[in-house]
Amino acid sequence: MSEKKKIDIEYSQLDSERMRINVGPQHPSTHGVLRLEVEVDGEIVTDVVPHLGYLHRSFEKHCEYMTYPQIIPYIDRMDYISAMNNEWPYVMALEKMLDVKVPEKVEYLRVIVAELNRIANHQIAVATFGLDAGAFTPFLFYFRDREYIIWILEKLSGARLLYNYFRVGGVAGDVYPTFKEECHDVIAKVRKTNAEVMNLLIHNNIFIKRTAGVGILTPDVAINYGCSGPVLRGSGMAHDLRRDEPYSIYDRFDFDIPVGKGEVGVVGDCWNRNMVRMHEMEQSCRIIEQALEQMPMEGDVTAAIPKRIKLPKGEIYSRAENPKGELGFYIVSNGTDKPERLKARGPSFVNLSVIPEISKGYMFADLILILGSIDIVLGEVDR
Amino acid sequence: MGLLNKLDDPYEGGGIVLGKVEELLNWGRSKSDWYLHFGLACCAIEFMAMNASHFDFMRFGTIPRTSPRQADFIMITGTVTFKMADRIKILYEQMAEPKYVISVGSCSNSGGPYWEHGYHVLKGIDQIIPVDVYIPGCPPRPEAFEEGMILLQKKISRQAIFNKRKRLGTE
Amino acid sequence: MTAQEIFEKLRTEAGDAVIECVVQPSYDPFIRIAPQAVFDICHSLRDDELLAFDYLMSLSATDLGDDLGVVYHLYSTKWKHKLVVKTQVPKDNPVVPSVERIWRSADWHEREAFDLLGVRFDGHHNLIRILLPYDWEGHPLRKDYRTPETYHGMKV
Amino acid sequence: MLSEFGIVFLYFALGVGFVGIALVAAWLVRPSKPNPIKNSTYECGEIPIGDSWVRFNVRFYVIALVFLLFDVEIVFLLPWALVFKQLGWFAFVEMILFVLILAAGFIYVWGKGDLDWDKPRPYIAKLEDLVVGRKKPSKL
Repeated sequence: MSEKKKIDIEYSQLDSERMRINVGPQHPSTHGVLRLEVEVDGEIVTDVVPHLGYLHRSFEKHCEYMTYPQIIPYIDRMDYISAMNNEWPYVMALEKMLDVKVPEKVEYLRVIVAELNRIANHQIAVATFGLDAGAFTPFLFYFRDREYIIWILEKLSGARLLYNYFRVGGVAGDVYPTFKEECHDVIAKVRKTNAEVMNLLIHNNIFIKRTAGVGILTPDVAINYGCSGPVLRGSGMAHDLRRDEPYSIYDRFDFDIPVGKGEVGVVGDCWNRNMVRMHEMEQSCRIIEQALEQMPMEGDVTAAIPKRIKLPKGEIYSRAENPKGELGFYIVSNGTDKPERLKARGPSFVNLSVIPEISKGYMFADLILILGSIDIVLGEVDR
Repeated sequence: MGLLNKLDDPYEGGGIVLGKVEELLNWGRSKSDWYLHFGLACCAIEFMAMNASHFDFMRFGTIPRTSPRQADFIMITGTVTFKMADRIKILYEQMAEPKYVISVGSCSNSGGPYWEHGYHVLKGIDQIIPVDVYIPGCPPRPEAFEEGMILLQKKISRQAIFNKRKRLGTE
Repeated sequence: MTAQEIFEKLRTEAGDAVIECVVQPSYDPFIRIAPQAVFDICHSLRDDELLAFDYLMSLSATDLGDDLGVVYHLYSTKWKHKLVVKTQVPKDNPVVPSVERIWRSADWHEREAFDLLGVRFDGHHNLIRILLPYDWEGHPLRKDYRTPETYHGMKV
Repeated sequence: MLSEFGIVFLYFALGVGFVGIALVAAWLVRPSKPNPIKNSTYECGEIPIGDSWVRFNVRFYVIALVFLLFDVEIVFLLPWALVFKQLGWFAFVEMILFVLILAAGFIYVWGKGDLDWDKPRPYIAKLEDLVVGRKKPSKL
């Protein structure tokens, strides 16, 4: 009797056509106006093509017409979630070119304000990441706490979101009397909420099942793609400008660089990137506390601001550790008070270019999670 | 039975509310209009803070809807670039009829800080879609969002549905 | 290693393709190289054990009047040193070999340089506009750029 | 007096009427200004690329069949469940037999693997196939 051939058709061998879907500019979870053209086979993502430029506001063209101090509000509007950190590399570059000596009090104030903004940025990052995974409560917890931070920054600079607070050689507004107490109790609140969200969301079994082992990015691919910030540190690479290239007075504080260790899932997956952000909030609290103790209270913050800023002819590239990664400014000056060319290297723009590599083969819902774990903001991607 | 003898104090124990059908319809429409959930730029972050528990945008009866088919009004929160303008035109057309537009922030009102050299920025959303309420500010404070929302509700509740002459007057 | 030592090292290897090393006040020290040797020099910059520039910080294009300049900012995560490499191409045929195959982060930076300044990178797998709409004419960051009157019927 | 089926018809007419009035009233009152863009499919503000009538994987069809099968089983179970007390032992055993036959079918389908869904096959990017080789370049 002829040997009955066992027909075992593996489902994936049955070729089915692929459908192209637009996770388009108007989508609840693209963190802004980003279009992902996704090629889907059933439910498995086979290819992702990001389309950018929906928020390209011609920032670099503006820089050629604006004088140096006038550019600071435009820089705020690049990464509008952490506006204070944006201004720092730009202002440092100008101070290095003009070699302006920044008073101690201003340096401490800049560190405190930048770290507060880093906490606010990570709060939004973890909150929207929880939203992408379907958890709504951390969003409400974190936005309630972010309001406390926003009120402090509002009392300092007058604005809630886009501060225009840094000046070359100083800062705009001085410290108000109850600044230290409010910072301390905001840090206490942030720590309490972090502890709550740690076991509410981060160690929640459903969240772990959804995010562990998804979107794995190996360190050498991350470096080659130029990733930085929590995306690179989530893959186990301890590269942080505040430690490797200490700018301003970061060498006076002792804090450690959280790195994805893979307690849950694989190193370099969504869960570890998110865990790095949670730890970084704790490290920022430590930095703020040390800065508050050592901060000299006397001295005028606007003393060292030069009246007229006219840069000598030259070029400079300065970078700083933004909450989303390494923000760099390449300024070409031709001796007048307007830059000839200013190129902004935004961390979100570079981190986003990894998406096509790390989202192949996952379910469609995981693609949304991978995008949330990269934590991009479109103002910086499209500039 | 003397139902109408309580005419001068209609709510005192009577439980009967007299009014036009328009007012009833407009009351229903204005107090529960859902908006199309999408954010463009910095105003969207203020809008998220607005949606969170501290400012609680939902007390105006608004629910974020992600598809234009179920949205009553659209909030343009952020800078409108040309590449995005075509998409917003499509989204606006795909919304179901009585639809309204709130333009949030000086970027979508008039191009904002990008009006002078913004070669890729649309100078004001009213060039492509009719706008009902403008909210100034860059980004506007959440309280300004609430004022914009109240203005929209006032506009909706003043609309006349059946009386053609009145509708042309107040539109 | 400072820029001068790297310059000597490259000078011995690449010969005259490495034109000069400029160290001036208020300038980041940079090395100027000939455009056609970009790929080989960058390849050796990345793979050489002593240099190990495995992190391309940023690739930017600048308009230098009658030339278009391309600037590479490199960083080494191993030796923690930085380097700036510059090259210039005439404006009428601005062609630079693409380094996309050496550092993947150059892919989008080159597309943006092409989009905003019109520098063409040959060897790039899909050199199309990245920020501006695909049917936009002109390259906005050039000094002689005149913004169009209308786009899709909307006034610019 | 209305017959048994008269009541069923009345019940049916009431249902259709209730839904019909609501739909017709809505159709009368709502404003309708159709235009080509409004009627096009909504895809996040984009013009859709390609169409959605593609050849799906066959597992979606198999799952639909298996669902239909067990749905019909429930339709038979429902009336029986109402009156199985009066029907006595015989009807009870008969229905259990019916359920067992279908359970055998279910086990077969499960064993054959028609029910296990498509597992994600993550592809982890390796640097070698992305960039030019890592070996030291020959003398330039």
